[in-house]
Amino acid sequence: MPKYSEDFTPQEMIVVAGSRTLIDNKVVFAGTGLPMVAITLAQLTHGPGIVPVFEAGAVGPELSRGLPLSVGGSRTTYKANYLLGLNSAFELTQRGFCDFGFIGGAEIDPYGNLNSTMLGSYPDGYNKPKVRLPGSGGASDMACSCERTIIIMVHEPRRFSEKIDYITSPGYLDGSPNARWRAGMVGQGPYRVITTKAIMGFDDETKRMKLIATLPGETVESVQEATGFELIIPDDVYPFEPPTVEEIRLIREVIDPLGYFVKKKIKG
Amino acid sequence: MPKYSEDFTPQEMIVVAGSRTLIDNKVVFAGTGLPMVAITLAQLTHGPGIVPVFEAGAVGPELSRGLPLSVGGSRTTYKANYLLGLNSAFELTQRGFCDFGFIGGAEIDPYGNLNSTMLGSYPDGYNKPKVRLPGSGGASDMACSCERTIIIMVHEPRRFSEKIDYITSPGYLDGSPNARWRAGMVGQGPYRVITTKAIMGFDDETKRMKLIATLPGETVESVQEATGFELIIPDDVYPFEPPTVEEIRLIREVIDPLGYFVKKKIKG
Amino acid sequence: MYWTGLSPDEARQFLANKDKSKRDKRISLKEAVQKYVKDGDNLGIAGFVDARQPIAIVHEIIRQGRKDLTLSYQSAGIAAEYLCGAMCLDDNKNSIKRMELAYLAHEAFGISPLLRYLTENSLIEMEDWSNYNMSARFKAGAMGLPFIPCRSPMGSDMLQTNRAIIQDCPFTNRPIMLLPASHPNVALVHVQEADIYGNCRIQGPLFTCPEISMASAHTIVTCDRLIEHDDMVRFPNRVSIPYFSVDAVIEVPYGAYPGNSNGLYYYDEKHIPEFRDACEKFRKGERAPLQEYFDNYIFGVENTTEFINKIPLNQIQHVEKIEPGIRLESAHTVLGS
Amino acid sequence: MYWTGLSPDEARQFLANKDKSKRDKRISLKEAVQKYVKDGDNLGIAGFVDARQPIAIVHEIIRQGRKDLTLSYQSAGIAAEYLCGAMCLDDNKNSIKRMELAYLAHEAFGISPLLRYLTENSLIEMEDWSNYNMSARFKAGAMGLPFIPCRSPMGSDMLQTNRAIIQDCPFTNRPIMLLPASHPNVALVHVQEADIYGNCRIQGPLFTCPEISMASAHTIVTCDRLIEHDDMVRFPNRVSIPYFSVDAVIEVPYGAYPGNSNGLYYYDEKHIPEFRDACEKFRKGERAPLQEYFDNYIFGVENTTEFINKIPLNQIQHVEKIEPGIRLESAHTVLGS
Repeated sequence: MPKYSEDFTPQEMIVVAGSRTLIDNKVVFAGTGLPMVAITLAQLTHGPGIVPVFEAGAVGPELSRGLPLSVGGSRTTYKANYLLGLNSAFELTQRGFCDFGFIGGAEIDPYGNLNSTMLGSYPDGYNKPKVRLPGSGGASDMACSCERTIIIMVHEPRRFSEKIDYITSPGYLDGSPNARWRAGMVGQGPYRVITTKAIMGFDDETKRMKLIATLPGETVESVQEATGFELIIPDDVYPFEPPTVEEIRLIREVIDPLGYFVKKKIKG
Repeated sequence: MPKYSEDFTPQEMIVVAGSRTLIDNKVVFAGTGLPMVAITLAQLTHGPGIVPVFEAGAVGPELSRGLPLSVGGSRTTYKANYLLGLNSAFELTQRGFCDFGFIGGAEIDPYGNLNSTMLGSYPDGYNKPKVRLPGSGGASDMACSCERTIIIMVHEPRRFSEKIDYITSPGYLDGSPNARWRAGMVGQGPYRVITTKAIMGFDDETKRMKLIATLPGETVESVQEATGFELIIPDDVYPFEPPTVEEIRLIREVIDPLGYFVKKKIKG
Repeated sequence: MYWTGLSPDEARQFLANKDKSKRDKRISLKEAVQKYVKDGDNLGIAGFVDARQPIAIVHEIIRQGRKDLTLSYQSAGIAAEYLCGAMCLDDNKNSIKRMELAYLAHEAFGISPLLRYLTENSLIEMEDWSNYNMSARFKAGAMGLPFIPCRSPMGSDMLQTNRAIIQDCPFTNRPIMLLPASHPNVALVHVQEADIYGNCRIQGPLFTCPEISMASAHTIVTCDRLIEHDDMVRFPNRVSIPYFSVDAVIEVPYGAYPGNSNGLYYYDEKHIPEFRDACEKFRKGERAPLQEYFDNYIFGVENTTEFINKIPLNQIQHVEKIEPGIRLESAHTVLGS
Repeated sequence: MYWTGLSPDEARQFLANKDKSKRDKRISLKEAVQKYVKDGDNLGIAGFVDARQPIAIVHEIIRQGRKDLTLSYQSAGIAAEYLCGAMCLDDNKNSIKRMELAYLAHEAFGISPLLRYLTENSLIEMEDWSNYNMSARFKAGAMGLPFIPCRSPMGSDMLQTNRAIIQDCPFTNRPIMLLPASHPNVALVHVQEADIYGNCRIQGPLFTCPEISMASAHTIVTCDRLIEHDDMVRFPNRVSIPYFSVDAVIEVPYGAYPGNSNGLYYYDEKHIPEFRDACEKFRKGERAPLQEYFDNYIFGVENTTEFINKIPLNQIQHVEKIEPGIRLESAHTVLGS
């Protein structure tokens, strides 16, 4: 019986949930930030055989030299099993070598489409965004071509929206049958959405987001309330097992002691 | 005043003519066989700055470890300035990095189109060739995408034919205006044809082969007689300067002492 | 269809006519920028986010001043931020007309304040792509192809405003995306090691550096150290950019500082936030810190050596020391002067 | 449109479902061929002409016997010639149905007698391409693309009978050639060095080995020597094929003999002509020398060690000694058993 932590932040909870979602011995394409932390945590716990891939070129490095500040930094390259550049990393993905992609975004819709480009009116207002975000980076490529994607989000009503301003990284598009296949994509699409409040998946039929588990301190109602569209609520929603003392210790002391990605405090 | 050799074979004459056609400091994509010998001779005489490229991947090696038996062999790689594989070599060529390509074939037509695939009827008889030749290798790629090509041939009437059985490596196609450009090619096409009997070029207008110089022991008439189609004979055809004693010595003693490519005797 | 930089046919023609001989290409950075970087150019910015970006070259461009630039890159960080900052401070001296990009921000160090400032005020034209798209566009250019197919991000809104085309694959009948090649006028590249002819040996991720160089009409390379040619060609499989793709090579130690140069120095976790904070203040209306930053570290110095001299020595020693257990891998002789 | 081997969508599906974990992949060559090479398969043959061809693997296939094979390669030499010879001697045991190729011959050692024999007697189906075409077809496969554009050999008669398509480029309106991807069922690859997980370090020209491996459903790798994993990943930029592209790895010293393995042994200028002469005699109607060659060197031995034992020791020492001044470049520890 593991000892559960009684003191953890929402971001730490996300990291733990992300880590537990990963399966040992799978190839995981890591987006920047929390995904890198979650992969490292999984490697240190149940998934020592997880193979991280970084878009700047590194495949399967040891992440034992400190948390990478960037998916292109030196710490992604130590003892890598292959190391060319962006084209090679994305080609491997397009070919089918990456089981999971691990990405984030600023906005998400019920079909798992993500926005990391801009807030405002598009295409009309493309040259006058309300808020300009950093842009796709490799997230849209991962969303299309990794076999499955895991999405990490901060859970706020304005970020979960029936209609998002811009689709950067495609999920199930409009949710119509075989929408991804018809659009020309090769990956199967979003697998899980992991937030500060819940674990969600997608309905097999409608491809709309459905609740799978509530995180500690949350209820079905509190999750729905924080979501800007209606979630599918199946009968078997369960409470997610809280972070263990060991998981939190690993995050704080081993993986991100300086709090680069796992801030001590988080809004929302 | 150089001392001329009084004892050389037709193949040695080809190599000398090929070498002298090359310009110092140019990038030359080398086909297998005599082109490799000619490039090495040029490097040892007037063209120390010639940069050889080999289709298996090597760019700019020193050819000081013996004549390569293959464009993919170890001797093409010594102190190379870049060394990946076939795709990289042909991509560089397609991009425009190769000033000259140096190729051969079994048959040639008046427009510099070359056959190295099969003798017989095509496409009907594709699966029942009269003689099956080795195939294109990289020659057709060089013919299309090097900026200019230099062709090396044995000069026999049956090899110089108004109509060849199969176009492996395109020259000026049917000779019509901008035929290469319209076909989608990027290189400018054949520059010289060097044979055991003559140096030839192409008429600017008609793109048909024209005589430039006769090799020692040959006349305009003897060259035309050995050619299966009518050559353009301009007024300024001149006799090519014979091989020097030094050139022949370099071929025999330094470059191909075992006679791999420069046989001591040659038919035709 | 329009092309920025060179069209595929222009790029081929330009390279076909170019002198590709193997010659000593050392020149001062000042001269290199004077000779190769023109107003209105499309600049291919190598590196990735804040790693191995061509900081020394960008500082020199800013000192000289260039206008109406198009910046092409997959993911950029400080190199692009510096150019944005120069434009923010004085767009009569430096200006960006357009960016073709996948991402501009600093990952762990935060978003790009000046991307927000310039776009939200409609001061530059944007063309959004994914990282793979921009990398593949440079690759198509490097391969001498007018376009390259790609399977992402089909379904994304990016395709509404960029130049990608979707067509049915003639072999499978499924839709596929075609990306137009990118041929910048000048590639700006920083590497760890180069020889005097321009051969480059990159350690760590290659990012899209070889492709950007080979796609561009000209390439300026700065290197942390010049090494003997014989040490370069002793390991031909490790040459990342061949000499004939490079026009100018300049030894500039710390040429990617305050970013990461794999095997030599890590990100400066003090200096990058110092610069970024000044940018963030500018975005919020406070101009002075950014002006001071530029006056102190860029306009107030002649070159990268003087810039580095302004950084406390222990800070430089720190970024060298924490570069995590990875040292440049091959034997070499540093070239004497 | 038809596909040989896997179609692009099948190839993606197959790889998506495949176990890509990092595990010890050592297995005997006999088992590897039994497990992965099936009658009717499309085999991607790595190497280039007579250099670094998968000779040990091909000998084992011939001993076991496989029928109706499709061979895909850019330029092959002895590996393909051996398979042709096995078919010539007994097409109930070994047979080639089809070749997708750019070139089959031996450069300085002469043409391929058995290519002439089989084609001039209409015994195999041919699809001719250029070297760049076949390399780019594997590359498209490795990139997960259904096709890749190419600018050569436009204007060639090859296009009348192969599956290339010409269309107008939607960006430039000039014609461009599209090559369908190649996804063989099995890639046969010989390299100098591998580790137990399948990571490969190739020295010298890479030929099209990485692309063939990554495009194929399965890859069998033989290596002249197995090295410690830590020695492999100490130089990540030198890994040529990543482990997850490889299914089986077998240490077979001289696995490319009598061909060239860069850094280890040169072409055997005695043995290659000995084999080729037997082939030439077969073409001219004399069967016995080829039968004797196969009985002696392939059917009469169990494996490559026994094959090499039949070659005079001084001949082996000679090909090692004349390998011209190039030795494998990196420090390594040979893996103990």
